[in-house]
Amino acid sequence: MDKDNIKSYIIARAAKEMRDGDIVNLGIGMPTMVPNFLPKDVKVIIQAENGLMRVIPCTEETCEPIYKVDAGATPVSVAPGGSYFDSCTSFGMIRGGHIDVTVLGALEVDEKGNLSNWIIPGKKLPGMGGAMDLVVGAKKVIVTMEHTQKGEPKILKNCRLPLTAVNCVDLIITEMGVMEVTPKGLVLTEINPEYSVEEVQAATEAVLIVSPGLKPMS
Amino acid sequence: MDKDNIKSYIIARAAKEMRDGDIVNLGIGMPTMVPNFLPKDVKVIIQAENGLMRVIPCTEETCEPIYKVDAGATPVSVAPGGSYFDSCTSFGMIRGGHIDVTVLGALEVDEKGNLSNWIIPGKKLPGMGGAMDLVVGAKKVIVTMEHTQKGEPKILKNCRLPLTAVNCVDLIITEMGVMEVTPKGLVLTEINPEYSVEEVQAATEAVLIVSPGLKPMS
Amino acid sequence: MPKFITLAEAVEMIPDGASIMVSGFMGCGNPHKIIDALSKSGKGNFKLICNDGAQPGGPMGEDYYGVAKLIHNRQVKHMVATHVGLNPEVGKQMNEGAMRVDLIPQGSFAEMIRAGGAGLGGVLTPTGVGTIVEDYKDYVHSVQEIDGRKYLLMKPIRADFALISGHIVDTAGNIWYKGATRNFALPMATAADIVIVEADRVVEAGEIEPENVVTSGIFVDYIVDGGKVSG
Amino acid sequence: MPKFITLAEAVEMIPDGASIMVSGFMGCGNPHKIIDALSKSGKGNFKLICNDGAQPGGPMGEDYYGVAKLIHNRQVKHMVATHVGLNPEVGKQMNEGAMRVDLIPQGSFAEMIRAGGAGLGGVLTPTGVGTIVEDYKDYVHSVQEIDGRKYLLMKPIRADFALISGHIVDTAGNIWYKGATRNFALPMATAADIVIVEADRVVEAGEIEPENVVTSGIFVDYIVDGGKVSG
Repeated sequence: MDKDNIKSYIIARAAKEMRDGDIVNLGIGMPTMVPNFLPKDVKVIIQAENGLMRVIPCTEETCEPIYKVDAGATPVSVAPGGSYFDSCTSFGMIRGGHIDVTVLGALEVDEKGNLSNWIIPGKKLPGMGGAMDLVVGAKKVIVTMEHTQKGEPKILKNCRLPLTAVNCVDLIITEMGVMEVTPKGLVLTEINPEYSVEEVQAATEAVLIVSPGLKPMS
Repeated sequence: MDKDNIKSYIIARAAKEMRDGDIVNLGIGMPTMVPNFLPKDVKVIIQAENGLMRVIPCTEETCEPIYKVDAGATPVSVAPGGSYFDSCTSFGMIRGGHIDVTVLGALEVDEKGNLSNWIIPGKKLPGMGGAMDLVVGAKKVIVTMEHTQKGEPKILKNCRLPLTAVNCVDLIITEMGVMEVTPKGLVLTEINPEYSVEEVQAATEAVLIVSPGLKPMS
Repeated sequence: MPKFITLAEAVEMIPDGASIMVSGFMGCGNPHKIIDALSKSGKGNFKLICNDGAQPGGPMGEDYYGVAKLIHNRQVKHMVATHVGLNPEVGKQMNEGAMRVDLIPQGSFAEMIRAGGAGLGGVLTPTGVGTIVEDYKDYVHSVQEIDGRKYLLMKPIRADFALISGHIVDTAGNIWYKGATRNFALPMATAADIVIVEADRVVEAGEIEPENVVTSGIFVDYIVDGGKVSG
Repeated sequence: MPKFITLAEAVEMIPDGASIMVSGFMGCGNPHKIIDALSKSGKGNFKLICNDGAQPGGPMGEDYYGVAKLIHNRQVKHMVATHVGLNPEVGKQMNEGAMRVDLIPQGSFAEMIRAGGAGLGGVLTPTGVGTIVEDYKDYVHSVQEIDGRKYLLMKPIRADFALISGHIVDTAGNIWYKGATRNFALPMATAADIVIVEADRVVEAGEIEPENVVTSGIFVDYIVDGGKVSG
């Protein structure tokens, strides 16, 4: 699969985790594609942490980038029933457990569900933005990312980069498979049929527990 | 003076403490009369802690007691430029020092500026409502009350009733005089010409420091 | 999306002994129809979390206004409030030992509910320092000195139910409040397991301008259409 | 009542070295005219408290959008933000040692400013627990365990100035925000010694429905009428 196909494959699988009516916050980049892959009978409500509810793409008529952007600075609008609110209210929603699912990328994630996705010391300083609050507050935290970075594992025994939060990730979805974070460790529940379990393990530093019900990823 | 005249006398004096543009919260009862005694060139903005700014009396047309009451449950309205807000915002204003003056009654006040005005154990349990926040948060706290209760002093060396807050009162206005709370104690700055200093002191448990510039109360 | 329910369904949902937050200030902003129905339900032993006990008489001549109905019918065994002076029945039932009453400073009360809904560990307020509020072990975690000033660390408050009143509610649950009725509804809508709003009027999603939505519909579980309530 | 001032008067008011809160998110909600004037003033050494460094290019093709102008002109010696990834100049100036950058989680950042304006002693949040945020001594008072869960006690944030943007502002200073521009303006308007709002449009007091006022005019000290700005 090429880069674009990998992203679509990962996000299509992530979209299947959404339940009808879920209130969802989507991280910058790949996760914003989730709505494009939702089943017809599943509608989610998208929150943007800069203060929008029921975010939808804007049209030529509704785009007003001076007044309405999402957390990735993309011009957007809100659907009927949407609303705008301030940042304290927004993070009250997030920290208070009112967001059902957040989907976001990772630099590293480990078998305890620790996550690193906001800084590479000395190299990259984007800042944590709302990520630390989101992964602490959202009811379900889904990490979507490529399984490796230039061939090096990103799913580790212990994160080495500064953490975004401890023990916060529920589910990891990559182009190789789907892994649940459990008290016993990472359980591989689905696998991309293009790979063998051995190949997935070889690309993963953490030890994967293969689910007895391992299914093909779809 | 009869009861009503005493009240008017006290509140007329309290009204003179207001500066044009002050944001003011007025306690239930006597303090609500302050606006009636303001000089013509002084306009204050009245906040009600249940979430109204620029409170004004309502008219037959604007009274809607189902929707608009002040903190004493009196039907009111708001002037042009007024607004409604929730209780967290309201007490953010109050606690955060955005209210210039609060005027309220007292059961007891003492020479350290301690205040008791919310409970008489075993007898009366109205509750503190917003009073504890108001006297801690407002920039200036003015107590208006009759000097004694059935002949007994209400201005004490130490409050005996449960406190509303410690060291919070700035100014005490009674029908006998005006007393400033200072680090040295209560300074009598103005006196009702009907009384002698000795009479005021006799009605006061706390020791009054007579200001060298003692003036007639007016 | 919130579900539309009848008054009867709302009442049925609330079990004996439930903890219930009710919006309003001296009755202004109480969800009157839900409270009225609940007061006739025979249910009780409630923990009522409400700023006050409202008033024995309402502004339109009502007997027992708002939550005063629940108190008069002795359905409340425990009240958490800030001021109960305008409803003498509260003090009376307390003195009889029939009702526990906990009084909390109003600003702390509002903020503790907000903390309960916003995932905060508590509220650090200077209000109550040096008073008997310091001894309220159920509500005060500790007294802390920060940068030379004393604060009470007040605990978050949550409830099983929040019953609130909205003037205009859209089908997505968004609420617009009229006048001073919003008071405690904002934090309460965030801090209960189940939130029921009584709507004076229901409109289609989108009819409230998105900028003028005060409580986001995502906080609302059920809507009772007060304009066309059925038993 | 707030005073109406010109852009020049607004800029004149702000001294070198001032701490300045600026509303907005990636430029959306920045008070663009005030920032533009300030960026041309030659003043500097500012402590900028703003969610982000905005963006080098604006959505309408602007060179240096919003606060990015201040950064590009090297007027900021210390930045307190949550995310600076979209403006590479921030990281560059930091690596050169020309700018100090402190990064705080966004929810904590908003709430710390709110606490600064609401007289609260701090914010108890689970966000940042177990991360390097715990070591930010300037912002974290302590790590506390409450009822078995760990929280960071984050300190309140205040500033000398808050520069915010409002779409409709009435002569009493009440603000109505359009779209998503309100973001940090609400807490910032409460947490600075001097609050200056740039109005897209000014209306008479009373023209904003009292229920739809978002920021009360009592928080506002000065209004720059952006619709008829003069130098």
